[in-house]
Order: sequence, then C-alpha cells, then structure tokens
Amino acid sequence: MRPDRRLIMDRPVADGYPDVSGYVPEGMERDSLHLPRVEEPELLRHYIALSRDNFGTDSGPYPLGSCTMKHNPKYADRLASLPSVGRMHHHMDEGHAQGSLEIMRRMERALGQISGMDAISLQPSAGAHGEYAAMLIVRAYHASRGEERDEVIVPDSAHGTNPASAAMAGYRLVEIPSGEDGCVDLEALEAALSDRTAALMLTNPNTLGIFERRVKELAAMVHAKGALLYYDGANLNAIMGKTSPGAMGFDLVHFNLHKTFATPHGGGGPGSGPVGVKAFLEEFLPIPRIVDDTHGLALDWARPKSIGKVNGAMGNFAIILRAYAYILRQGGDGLKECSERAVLNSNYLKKRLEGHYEVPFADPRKHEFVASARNLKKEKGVRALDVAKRMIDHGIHPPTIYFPALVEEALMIEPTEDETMESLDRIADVMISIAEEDPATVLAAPHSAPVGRVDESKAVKDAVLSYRRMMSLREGSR
Amino acid sequence: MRPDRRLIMDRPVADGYPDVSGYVPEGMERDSLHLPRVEEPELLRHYIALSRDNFGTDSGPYPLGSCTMKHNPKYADRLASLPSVGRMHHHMDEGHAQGSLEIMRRMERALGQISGMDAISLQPSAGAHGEYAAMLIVRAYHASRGEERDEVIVPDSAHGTNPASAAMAGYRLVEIPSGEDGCVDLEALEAALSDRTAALMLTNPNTLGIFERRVKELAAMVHAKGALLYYDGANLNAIMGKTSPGAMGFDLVHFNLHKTFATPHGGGGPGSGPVGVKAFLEEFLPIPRIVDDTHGLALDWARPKSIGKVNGAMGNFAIILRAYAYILRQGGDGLKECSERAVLNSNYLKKRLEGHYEVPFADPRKHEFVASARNLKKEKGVRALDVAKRMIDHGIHPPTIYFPALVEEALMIEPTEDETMESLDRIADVMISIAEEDPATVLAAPHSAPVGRVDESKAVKDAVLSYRRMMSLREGSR
Amino acid sequence: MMDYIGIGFEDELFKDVPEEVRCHLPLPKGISEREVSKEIGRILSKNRHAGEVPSFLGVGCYDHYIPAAVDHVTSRSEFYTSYTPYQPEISQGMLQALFEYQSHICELTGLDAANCSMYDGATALGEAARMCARLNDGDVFLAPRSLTREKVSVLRNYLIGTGVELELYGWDDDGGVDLDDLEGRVTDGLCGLYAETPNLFGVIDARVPLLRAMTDAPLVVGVNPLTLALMRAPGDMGADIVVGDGQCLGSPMNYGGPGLGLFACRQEHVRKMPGRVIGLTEDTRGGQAFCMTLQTREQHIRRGRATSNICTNVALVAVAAAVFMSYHGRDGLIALAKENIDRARRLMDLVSDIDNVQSPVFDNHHFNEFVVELPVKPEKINCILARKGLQGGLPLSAHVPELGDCMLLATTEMHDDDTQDRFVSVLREVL
Amino acid sequence: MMDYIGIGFEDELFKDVPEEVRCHLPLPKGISEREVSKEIGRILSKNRHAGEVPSFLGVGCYDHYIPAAVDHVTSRSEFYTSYTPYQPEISQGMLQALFEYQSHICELTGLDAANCSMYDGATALGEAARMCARLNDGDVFLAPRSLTREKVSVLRNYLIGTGVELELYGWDDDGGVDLDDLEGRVTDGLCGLYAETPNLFGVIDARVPLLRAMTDAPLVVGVNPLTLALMRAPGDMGADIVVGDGQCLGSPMNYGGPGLGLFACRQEHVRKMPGRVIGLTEDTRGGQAFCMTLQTREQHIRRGRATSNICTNVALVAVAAAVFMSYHGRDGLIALAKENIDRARRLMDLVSDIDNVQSPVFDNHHFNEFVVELPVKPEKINCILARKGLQGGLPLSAHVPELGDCMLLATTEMHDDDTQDRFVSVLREVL
Ligand SMILES: Cc1ncc(COP(=O)(O)O)c(C=O)c1O
Ligand SMILES: Cc1ncc(COP(=O)(O)O)c(C=O)c1O
Repeated sequence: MRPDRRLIMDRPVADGYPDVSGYVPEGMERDSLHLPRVEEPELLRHYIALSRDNFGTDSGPYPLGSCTMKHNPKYADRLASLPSVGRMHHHMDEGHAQGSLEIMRRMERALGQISGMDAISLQPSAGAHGEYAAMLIVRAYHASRGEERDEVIVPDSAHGTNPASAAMAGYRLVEIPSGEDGCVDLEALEAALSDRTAALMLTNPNTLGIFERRVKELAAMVHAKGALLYYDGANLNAIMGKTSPGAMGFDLVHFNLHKTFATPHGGGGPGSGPVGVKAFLEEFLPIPRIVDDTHGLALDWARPKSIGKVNGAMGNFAIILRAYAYILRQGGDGLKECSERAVLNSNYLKKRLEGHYEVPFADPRKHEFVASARNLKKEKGVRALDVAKRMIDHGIHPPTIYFPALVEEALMIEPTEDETMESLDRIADVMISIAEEDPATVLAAPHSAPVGRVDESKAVKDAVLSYRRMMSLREGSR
Repeated sequence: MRPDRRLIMDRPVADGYPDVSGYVPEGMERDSLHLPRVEEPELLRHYIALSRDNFGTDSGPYPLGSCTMKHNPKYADRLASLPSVGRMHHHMDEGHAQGSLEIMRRMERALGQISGMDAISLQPSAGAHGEYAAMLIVRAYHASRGEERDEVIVPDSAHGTNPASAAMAGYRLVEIPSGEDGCVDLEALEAALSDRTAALMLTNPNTLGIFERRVKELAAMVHAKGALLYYDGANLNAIMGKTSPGAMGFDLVHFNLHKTFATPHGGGGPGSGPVGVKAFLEEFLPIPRIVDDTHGLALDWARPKSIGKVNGAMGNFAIILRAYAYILRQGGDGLKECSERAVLNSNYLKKRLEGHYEVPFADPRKHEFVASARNLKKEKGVRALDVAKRMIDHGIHPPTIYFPALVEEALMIEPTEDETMESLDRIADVMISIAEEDPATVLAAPHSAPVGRVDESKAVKDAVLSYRRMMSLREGSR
Repeated sequence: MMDYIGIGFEDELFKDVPEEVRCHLPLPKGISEREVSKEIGRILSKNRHAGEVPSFLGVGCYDHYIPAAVDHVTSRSEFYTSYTPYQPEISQGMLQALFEYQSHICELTGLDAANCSMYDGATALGEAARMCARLNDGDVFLAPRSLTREKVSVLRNYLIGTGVELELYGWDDDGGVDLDDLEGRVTDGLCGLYAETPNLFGVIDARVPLLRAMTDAPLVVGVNPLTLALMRAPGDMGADIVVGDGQCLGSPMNYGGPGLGLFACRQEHVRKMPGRVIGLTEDTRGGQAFCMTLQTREQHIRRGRATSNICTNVALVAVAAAVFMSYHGRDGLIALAKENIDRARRLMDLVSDIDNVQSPVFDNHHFNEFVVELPVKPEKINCILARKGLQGGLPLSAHVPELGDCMLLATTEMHDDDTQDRFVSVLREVL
Repeated sequence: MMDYIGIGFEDELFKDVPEEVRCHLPLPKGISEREVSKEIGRILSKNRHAGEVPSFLGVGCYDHYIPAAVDHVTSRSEFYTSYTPYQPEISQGMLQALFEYQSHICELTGLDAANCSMYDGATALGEAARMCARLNDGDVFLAPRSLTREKVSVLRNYLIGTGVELELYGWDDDGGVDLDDLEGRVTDGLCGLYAETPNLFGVIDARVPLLRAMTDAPLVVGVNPLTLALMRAPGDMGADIVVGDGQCLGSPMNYGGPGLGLFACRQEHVRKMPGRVIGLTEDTRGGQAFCMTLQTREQHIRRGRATSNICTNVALVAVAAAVFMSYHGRDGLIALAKENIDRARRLMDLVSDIDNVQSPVFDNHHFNEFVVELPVKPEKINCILARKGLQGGLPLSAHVPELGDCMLLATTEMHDDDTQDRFVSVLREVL
C-alpha cells in the first residue's frame, strides 16, 4: 500500500487575480479561482502515479461480467489519433468530410449485417443512450399509428439501464420473473402482455449467459400484441456469425461498440451505442441520416418522422472509427471465431469452477455465466464481495458482483475470447484457492492493493464530491 | 516484491518448420527457430508489466549525477512520431528531404551559438561517439600538419568514455591528478604537456561540479604546445548563457543532446552526440555536410580532408528533432534559466545535505556535486551502495555512485532544474534519514522494490546472456 | 479446453441456438493490421481536416491546441483500458483523477458538486431539465430560442417522459436575454429556466446574473468552461445547475464526438443529480481514498427509478480535461481565454471592414464566435469558400430562421494572423 | 531557496565563472509548446515522406510496417524516461526486455551471446573488426568491396587505433563472394574476415557457409535479421561474430537514425565483446533477476582499456525489436520475410520487362533489393522520378564505381501492386 496521493488542488495559487477587465461585460469579471498550475514534470508524475494505481485489461485478466472487457487493439487507437479523425468538425461541408462519412456509412452497413437489421444510426453515445433512442423510436412508432401504449416489459434479469431507459421515455415498467431455467417465463410474459404494451426489452443470451431458446415463440407473442421487441446488444459478443437479433425476430437493437467491438472503456467511457432497426422503423431513426448524393455522401435532415437528435452531434466518431477498424481486422470469420472462443472460454472456466462455487442453471452457457458464493457465505461468512476483494491480491480484476439480483451472492463472470487457457486456469486456481482459504484472510482483503478496503458508506454519508466541498467542511469543523 | 516474470521465450513454438524452400539458395534453408509468437493481449500485458518494474524520470526524482536526467517533454515525442520524421530515408533526393535538412541546419546553428563553435556535425550517435569523432579530427588535424603526436591527456576525474575514446583512436593516455581544489593541477598539466601531446580532454564544470576557473590559462598552456583542447559537453547544462566552450578557449566539443537538451534516455539510448569545432577544424568534420545549393539545402560529400563517416547514416535524426524542439521552446533566455535553476537546485540540495554527508571541496558548485558516504562507512559500515539501495525504498532514484573515483564512497548528485523545491527537500530528507537510520535496515535494502538486492557477481560468474545459453546450461546440469 | 468441457467441436457450444434462428455473417474475410491501417488511412485521406482547410466552425466544438501531456496521460493503458471504477481498491487512479476533474469544474462553476461527466453538452442540458423536473413541480421549462436545432431537439427528447413542456424565449438587440419576453413567460408553473453565457451567438451575456431574481424555479446556466476563467462563477450568479461542453478542455473535435457533458449543482441537490459521482472517503487504514458514491441514484441500483439511465459516460474525456486544466492552471486558462477573445475581436474587425457585411450583428462581448450578416446566403458562401480551401462558419438558418442571412464565425488560438487574413481576403473577393 | 543558500540573486552562483569567459547566448526568445509544434510542423511539411512519395531505397534501412503494439510499449514512460539500468532493483523491466532482445538475437543468429545494442549496423561492423583485433594477432581485416561507402569509411575509422589494415575482396558474376579473389588474400596475417548475406546487392549468398573452411581467423557475418527467418543461422555456418542493422525490426527509418546495431558472438568470446550486456542472476530471495554484467569490459570501469568506448547505446530501439519479434513470432517472421522476397521478385520481373534494363544484374536469390542496370545515369533517372512523385533506388556509383550505371532497387511489404506498377510504368516512360 502506498502513501496518500496528494491532490492537484492542494497546491497554492498565486495571490491576486490577473486583470481581466475589458474582456467580459462590466460587473461580470471574475476575481478568484483556485486552479493551481502544475509544471509538466510534476504534472506527469502525478498522473502517471495515479495511472499506476489503476487496473485495466492491459494489467491482467478482467472477467467482468456483462462488460465484455476485450483487449483494446493498439492499431485502432493509433488510427483514431490521426488529425483526419480529430480535427474534423461535424458541421463541416459534407465535401470536406467524405472520409468520416464513408467510415460511418461502412460501419452502418457492417452493423446491419452483423445484427440482421435494415438501418442503423450511429448517433447514440453509449448503450443506455441507444436504449433511450430506441424507446423514443418505439414511442414515435406507436404514436404514428395512433396507438397509446404506455408499458414496457422487462425481465427481472435485465440490466438496470433497460428499465431506466424505458422509464425516462415515460413508460410504466412491468417486470416479469425468470423461469426455473433462467429464461423468460413465457406464461408470465403472456400475462404481462396487453394492448398497453409498447415493447419488450430483452437481451439474448441473457445476463445469466443463457440463450433464450424460445425466442422465436416469444417474438411471435410480442408481435401478436402489436408490441415491439427490443434487443439489448450488450451480449452480442456471444452470437456473432451464429445468429442475429434480426434472425431471432427483434425489431430494434442497440450495440455497445465498447463491448462487442473492442473499443476502450476509458475508465467508464466514452463508448458508443448505435441503434439498429428493421425497415419499417427506419423513418424514426435520429437525424441526420447519411445518404448518397450526386457529389458523394451527404447528410439528410429532412426526415419529418424522425425522433430528432439524441445528442449534440453525430455520435462518438472516434469510437466508431476504432470499432470499424476492428471489424475490418476480424472480418466475418474472425468475428464468428471471437464468439466461439468467448463461449468456449466461458464454458471452460465455468467447468473449472464447478464444485467450488455453485453455478445455478443448466448447461451450456454462452459468453458469460453467473456463479454464486451462497455456500461460502453460509459456511464461512465469505460473501461475493469478499471473494472479489481477495481476487485483487492476485492481480485479477473481480467479476461483476450482485448482478443479476436473481442469483444470490452472484459472481458474474465473462472472460472474453482474449484470455488464454493459461490465464483462465489462473483465474480458476485463484478463485478456488479463495474458496478454500482461511476466511479471515479473505474478509480482510485486499492486502496488496494501493489502498485497503474502501469505506463506501462514509462516502455516501459525507457526499464530498469536490475539493471545494472538502475544504469548506474542514473549515466548518474547525 | 513480485513473482518472477515469465520470459517470452518460455512459451512453446509449434513443432515442425514451415516450408521455406525456394526462398533462399538450396542448402541454406533454415529448419529451426525458437521464437514464440505472443498474441497482442498477452504481449502487451507482458511488456506493460515489465515497464511497471522500471523507474524513469516520470516515476520520480532521478538525481543521477553526470547523466542530467531532465524531464523529457511530451511535445517533442509527439513531433518525433510524425511520418515526416519517421518515413524519411537518408538517401532520399535532397529535394524530398528539405524539411529534415532544414531542421538539421537550424540545429547546427543553434548548437554553434550555444557552444561558441563555428561548425557542427550532427552525425555522432552519442556522447562517446562524439568524443571518438573528435579524436579522429584531432588525428586528422595533426596529420595534416605533418605532426606526429600520440598522447592525449585526461584528468583523473574524467568520465570513462574520455580515456576510452582517446585509446580507441590510437592514443596513449596520460592521466593527470586533480589538485586540492578538485580542479586540474596546472603544474601537473605543465609536466604532462609535450610536443607528443595531441589534445587535452576536459569537461567544465568538471565531474565534481566545480568550475575550472583557470580554464583560459590552461587553454593557453595547451595551445602553446600545439595541442588541441577538447570539451566534453556532458556538463553543458551548467553554463548555458553564462559562458561557452568557445569563450573558454576550447577547440572541439561534443554535445549530449540526451542530457542537455532533454531528449529521452530510453533506458540507455538512443542519444545523439554532435561534435562542434572552431573554424580551423571544420574541414575535418564528418561527411556529408549540409550546404546551400541553388535548389535549397544539399549534402556535400566532397570534403577530401574529412575524417569520413562515423556511422552509417546522418545521425540520430529522431533525437536531433526532439532537441531542436526543446531549444525552440526554451529559447536563449530559457536555456540560461535552465542552467541557473539547475545550479541553484544543486547548491540548495548540497547545503541541505551538509552536516549529514561529507561534501568535499569548496563552494560553490555548478549543476552537480559529489557527496561522500565515507563517514557512514567508517562509523556504521554503510557504504554509498547501501545508501543508494535504501533510497529506492523511498521512490527516489539513487545518485551515481563510486564516480568520480577520486572521492571515496562517492555519491554524485545532479538534481537538474526540473525538480521543485519540495522534491529537493524530499530527496534531502530521505538521504538524511538514511544516514541516521539503523544500519541493518539500510544494509538489507531495498525492501520495497520489485526484487531484492541483485547478485551482480553471480551474473558475472555465469555470464548467461541469452535464453539459449540459459537452456543449454540447464540441460548441461541435468 | 474442448476435451475438458467434453465437446468435440466448438459449434457444440451453440447447440442451444435453434436452427430456425441460425444465420450466416456475410462480411468479408479479416485482413492484417497493416492492411486495416492502410485501408482506413485511404478512406480518411478523403477528409479535409482543420489543419488542411482552416475552419471557422465552433458552436460548442472547437479546434484548440491539445498539450502533448494530455494525450500522454490518456494513453496510459491502465487508464484507458479500465472499466467504470466499481472496485475502488484497484481504481484509485481513475477515481482520484475524476475527483480532481469534479473539483476543477466546481471551482470554475462556483458550485460544490459535479458529476464525472455526461455524454456531451446537449445531453447535459437535457439531464439538467429533467433534474429541474425532479426538484420542482412546474410544467414549463424555459430556454432561449437562440439554441442550435440539435440542443432544442435533445432537450425535447429528454423532457419527453416528464410531461414538462419546452418553451423558448427571445433575444434582445445585443444578443442577450430579452428580459421583457422572458418576464412574460415566467409563471408559477415554471419548472426550470435555462440561459447561456456565452450563448449561441458567442455573446457573454451580462443579463444572466439578473435571472436569479426573476424566479424561484431552478436556474440552469450553460457555459463554456474556458470563458469561466474570465467570467464570474455561475454559482455566484445564483445558478442551481451549470452545464456545458468541455470538449474545449483538451479533446479533439472528432467530427463531433465524444464531447464532454459538464454537470455541476448545489450540494443540497446532489441526491437528485444524474450521473456518476466520485466521493472522498477513507480506506480501512484511515488513508485517503475515493470511490463512486450516491449510487442509489443510479440505474444499476435504482433501475426504473434512477435519476438517469446513464451508465457508460465519457470518463476519459474528463481525465483529459483535468490534465488540461492543471497544465494551464488559473493563469494559463486566463491567458488562453483572453487569447481566444483577442482572436475573435481581430477577426470581427477584419470582417466588418468588408462592404455589405455586418460584423458583429450583436454589439456585445464575444467569446470565440460572433454572428455576421452577409449579402448572400451563407450556404452559398460556404460552397465558394470550400472551393478555395476554407471552411466557413455555421449558417444560422437551420437553427434560428430569423437569422437566415447570418453566419456564426468562430476562431481560436489555432488561427494565426495569416489564416484570418486569408479567410477575410477570400471572403471579400467572393462577396 | 536562495535565502537558504545565502545568496541574493541567482547569478551569485556563477561567481566562479570568470568575467573573461562570460558570454551571451544570442538565441531568440522561447515560444509556447503550441508554437513549437506549429513551427516544426511547418518545416517538416517540406519533406516528402515515403507515405507521400513511394521510395525504393533500402541499403540497410527499410520502410516496414510497425505494429502499433510496438509503439505503445516504447512510449511507456517508465521505459523511455529511464537511464541505463545501473540500479537493477528498479530496472528489472528494461533489463528483462533487453535480455529478451539478446535472447531473440541469439536464436536468430545461432550464437549464445549478444549485446544489448550498438549504435547501428555500420558501427557494429566497426566494433566487430576491433574485436577481431582483440581475438587475433593478424594485421589485415578482409571485407567485401561490395559495401556502401559509409560502411567502408566507418570500418576504416574504427580500425584506426588497432594498426590493422582494411583490405577489400571482390564479387563474382552472381553477386556472391569471389572465392578466388578471397582465397588469394587469405594469409596467416589475417585478423578477421567479413562477409554479408544478404549483401549490398540484396543477394543471399550461398558461398558464405564456405568461408569458415578458409581461415582460422575470426569470421564476421553481416545479416539482415528478417532474412534469418528463412536462412540458416550464421552461427551454424561457423561465424564467430554476427552483426547487422535491426532497424527493420519495428523502427522507423527516421532519416537514418537511430538504427540498431546487432552484435552477437560465441560464448567463449564474451569477455572480449564490446557494449553492454544483460545477464541472468538472482536476487537475495533467490528469485530470477537480471542485471548489467561483465562491466569490467566497459569504459566506466576499464576506462582506456575498455573493449569499446560505447556508453549510451540504442536500448529503446532494441526493446522495439524485441516486441516486434514477439509480435510476429517465428511463423510471422517467416511470412513477413517471404512476403518481402515475393515483393522483390515481382518488382524484379516487372522491371526486367523494360527494354534496355537489366534486372536483376545478379542472377541469384535476393532479399528486399536487387541491382538493375540502366541505359541512363541512375542519378538522372532519380531526378526525373522525383518530379513524378517517386523516389528511385540508390545509384551505386558512389559506392562501387564499377557499377556506375546501376541502381539498387528496394521494395518491402509496404509497396502494394499499384505502387510497384506505377513505379515501373513511370520508369518505362522515362527511359
Ligand atoms: C446488459 C447491458 N445492457 C446495457 C448496458 C448499458 O450500456 P452502456 O454502459 O454503454 O450505457 C450494459 C452496460 O454495462 C449492459 O451490460
Ligand atoms: C561526463 C560524461 N562524458 C561523456 C559521457 C558519454 O556520453 P554518452 O553516454 O552519450 O556516450 C557521459 C555519459 O554518461 C558523461 O557523463
């Protein structure tokens, strides 16, 4: 463990304030700002030291379920750093931006082929944003047909963004429980469906890593009620080249380019969450649309039925570009192989853990599976959280924990296709050793991280989100 | 401390050898090669983990005497990564390379102004290489005058490359001792000088950080004997804008761009070691020379008296470019300020250490100073080496130790201008705490480095320089 | 591995995928890294970027110089290959960097709390409007008519689930808030009030500090963070929420994305705030530590009742902004802001010397950009400029039709005198 | 700080610098990072790099594709901002990377020891010749006349202090070693013998394996490391020392520098070897560790009697090479080497179709490059090609005057069919 890292703001700022008069209207002049300047040598040491306290996929295995922590290939970053990517303004004359537009057009086509959708908009900024765009499209679609539908159905195993997006779009949520087999309970679905149902949001394989085999049947039920079927693309990495949302009967889908297409997660973002639809929904997609024109590619804003804009520009081009580079590199066969290896890795690791951790539900799994620390908790008082913290000591990023909620003490594990067998064995060995270890050691973990276990409830209680707040509390307490 | 890092070569390579017939003459085909392929995810984890076991100036203070471990500004690296730097071949038509040539021409001029020399060649690849080029020029000069001079005088405080370069050029070495004041003993010099003397090699300030005040007198003595005076530019960072080798009476000089001009040391290189001369020596400089021509800048190979080539191309352009960017950024005033701050930092740190470490010789110092652990060794058995290893535990790179040899248990300290006062205080506090600490702790240091103290004599005894050798020894010992 | 699992070939792992949904992936074969780089390079070479064709576009997205130190930090793979810092013990680096980002934003805005990013300036505004609806009962959200069509559309889309209506108020002769128009629209049913400074017209609006007195409803102020080095903190003007786009703080334009949605608010409202926030706390040893906090506001816990659906944000862009701000510091930001104003003034003056051109249309203080009125359709001018290797400003017709003959011209420190002069002389020539 | 030292102004620290040597630094004032970038960008834009003007130059320096992973590793600041690993405890990363580099080079060359770099291929050759003089008493070092003038000059300069004379032997009709000529020159006084494969003419020379039998003096073989993926290891051909340039292993051409001097030798000679070497050892806990070793050969210890004066080498370029080799692995290097031969064969054939051109001059196996004979002075051809946006090959006149009408043409995997075709059609046009 390391000494506290000083804050940038702990440095002084010179007294007085430089004269700013004449630059802003009289009376609006600023007269104080605590923003220390740090010379480059010290600045870099500060941030590089911080980076060294952080764990990324380049640091070691990162089997964080649902997040698809693939390796981020460096060629994609190199391409994204070109000035012909960075120094482009989205309002430029189309004639100046034929390169960017062509990348986007090609990317739309590739995503269409991968998903079996007819039209794609690259505009949404992340997965949840794509969900939101899709919900707006659902609204616009039903409204265009003069239908009033105000409910969206979401399985209990859905990712939190699904209900949140539907709610943001003004829908009432109807949650349906999973069946014994971890799949959607079709009876419960039937009961939930009505002519108030605007859409069902689903991911397949679902968050348990289980493929919903009866998806066609389910699609028919939804469509029979006049509702739309929405695909949460976060799990697309499991099925590329095997099936597609289109083939399964979905009407709309979002993609997470930062999951399936290997773009960096950036410590939380930026990502990119394109949305794809079947032809009958195309007219509702966000504007502008990329179209052909006598001079090349152009932007079309004249789409009266469009939902309009979901963000201020064209989408996260720097991410889209990386994802397109990745798709080119892999090609169709390569993407299929990614899915195959991701699923193989997941099933291998699952098998290695069985007998040490409960792994509810029947075989096979797709790209991820959910184990449970329920028995450990019962027998030794070791929770999923403790297992996670102890994994840190072994240089392995913990799995997602406590999600999905329907599995007690859940450990949601997604190794991705990029881990070698050796690395999978190490993950397994570590997790098994923790299950067998003296609980005292596990409960006190991590032992070798930059800091000890972090007090999250104190953070909530204090709610100190800035240096400013920190200082005013300190002064207050004097 | 961390587990052993696996070697790349510890991985298997597929059996058999791909068919290479037809590609090389019959009978010359290769049939085995142990060179494992590592997929990018694993490859990057491997090398990034290695990098994390390494300490650079971006990691913390690096007061390594004589090496001038300045911060390496990132703008210079960014410029050096442009294709108009990297994708240029040195045999290109000059018309295609006007940019590279202009950078080089400007750099020659700037170095001329900084050093007070009349002509510069950027060809040598590092400091020692510049020394060698200079010694070849000395030879060529005396030969051109029909003189046979076979001795080069070097003070005992000189850097090892000085005698090594002179010897490589075929000179007999005459070493002269330093005087009481740490400067060249002028009487000893007088005694050593003769008509066999080809040159005196000197750095000023010398490796003790002391300015040779009587340099003019000394130059006169050397010149009176018909010998040349050579300046080792490794210490140029102490005097920019205050004096110059030219002003002091030197005839030739080398520069270390990777010291004075902030280019990265790269874990040992590449650097760049231009050589500068007074006008009367210009004709001996390496070829080609950059000259003006009707179409712009051109390369002139027709220099019959030139020493020819010292390396295969034009010098380390990627380093020269960075250094030129740094010179532009600093400007004349900025470089002078660098020297001032470097000297201030050195004297401040020296003062802080006095009373805890012996610091032989009188004030002031220039950019570096040599402290001694002699008293610590006598009183507690703690040597300079032990102090160095213990500093590692505090995240500070140790100073240069056991050089120059004329100071017992030498700790040669050069903080450079880039350390803040806070950082200097930390270096001092750490070194003082070590002087006062329980010797047992110091002798067993480092305690928190990636590995414990390394057995250097075993390395010498075994002389295992490759995996191949390692494996053949292992097999032999079975 | 397959042996261990007990399968003979990989496709057995997909036996749960019914035949009826199987399909083929009709993409071409993969190519090497070198070929990818060449192919993408070839496509991108069709672009004419701002380094080749000087561009006078702004509107929230600017071509500023990015210090190399910024790129160096964001390319540290420990940062950029990490996920959201759910495991604080091995994410202290990202957490502290984001806490520092939040802190800088709080200093600039004069508020005590900031989140660690929204997607971009437009969605930050949308989220702010939604937050107003959580803070307050009203059914109208007031925003200036001087907004881009993008912002208006996003705002409408974000308000869709709240039942709150968007209403737009006008501008005055000097490009600032039309106080009379606004006055008339402020009613008891006001859910929230939004104003910008600098606004769409680049005007630093002296009337924004007057708005606080007009209503008790939450006041949202939109800013350019660079301007804040010179301008009083919106928190001190009574703003409850401050939004804006931080792309100008060390990120490339990237054809519009990613941006950096700034979002700050008063401490008393933090629990109603959207997005991720990083808080200060301690570890078991009592040392300083950071973690994501107030997560019960968020979708992964509160699900349908979360303050926002946002999950992935733009953390790395926020880190770039933190580095950028520390690189410049207070005095560096002030100098940079002044330089941007000086550049804009110079261009404004030069353009105003052209006959038939009114520059600026609004006689006021400007930042980066200003509106000019042209004798010819701005779209047409842009076509001609394009042929001459220049990218003109934004025609305002699609955004504020009243200004159909106007163009919004932006300039930054990246335009030297030569570039501005060339632009002006070409403009003079074509008019 | 000044107070503490007891001085009033900074210049007091320079009171030991006598007035008589004082001088002023007449450089202009400093400028900002942004201005520096702009100014250097402006100057460099006068270059026409190989991405803009396809280049057919080689001679030991090649335009190969550099995987992005290589750059990522060398831009890790822990690596590139570090000094020579004198303190092994905090330099294990660089030490292991360099040990791996040495290991790879040993595998390729079939020798047991390699140093961790010399400045470039030419100086590695110079050092090899000097090492021969340490291993052996002779007074003549034999090298092929088919060398660039650069190599010959460096070789002479490196032999200057040894008293050994350089003598050059000829080539045969097929571009390989002229065995008869060589035979006549091999005497008891031979200090060392040097041969290259591929040689200056790009010829992979089947006669190099025959040289070992001709003398007991040390045999130095010059190689291109890429070719070694296909060609028998020189160690197996009896070489005592192998040298070459490793720039082709993941480094840009950089207008010639830095290169990467490869240097490997037999284990029995390690103590006579120049340059830094990294050795395997243990730490106090018995764990694997690396350190610089055999330092008593080096200048910082042995001073005037060191095996070489080299101090700073090109460690980071060696790291790039290590990453490059691991990225490709054996099979990747084989594929890359084959592709380079295939490219050369294709170009050779296309050029040979032009009337009046002999291509190749030497009927043999080639790697990357080959000699063509032109009906016009190659320098003249290059001028014309330059006007057409192409960079021709190396005119050989300045290097081997016997081949004054010849040009050395190089190609790599970076030239696709279109590029080669364009070159050939322009060449046809101008001849
Ligand atoms: C299943 C699922 N759906 C949706 C999302 C939301 O995507 P984003 O984080 O890009 O907004 C996630 C992200 O973790 C996810 O795992
Ligand atoms: C005083 C002195 N002279 C010469 C040199 C040699 O320079 P280089 O390492 O660049 O060959 C050094 C390097 O450490 C030095 O410190």
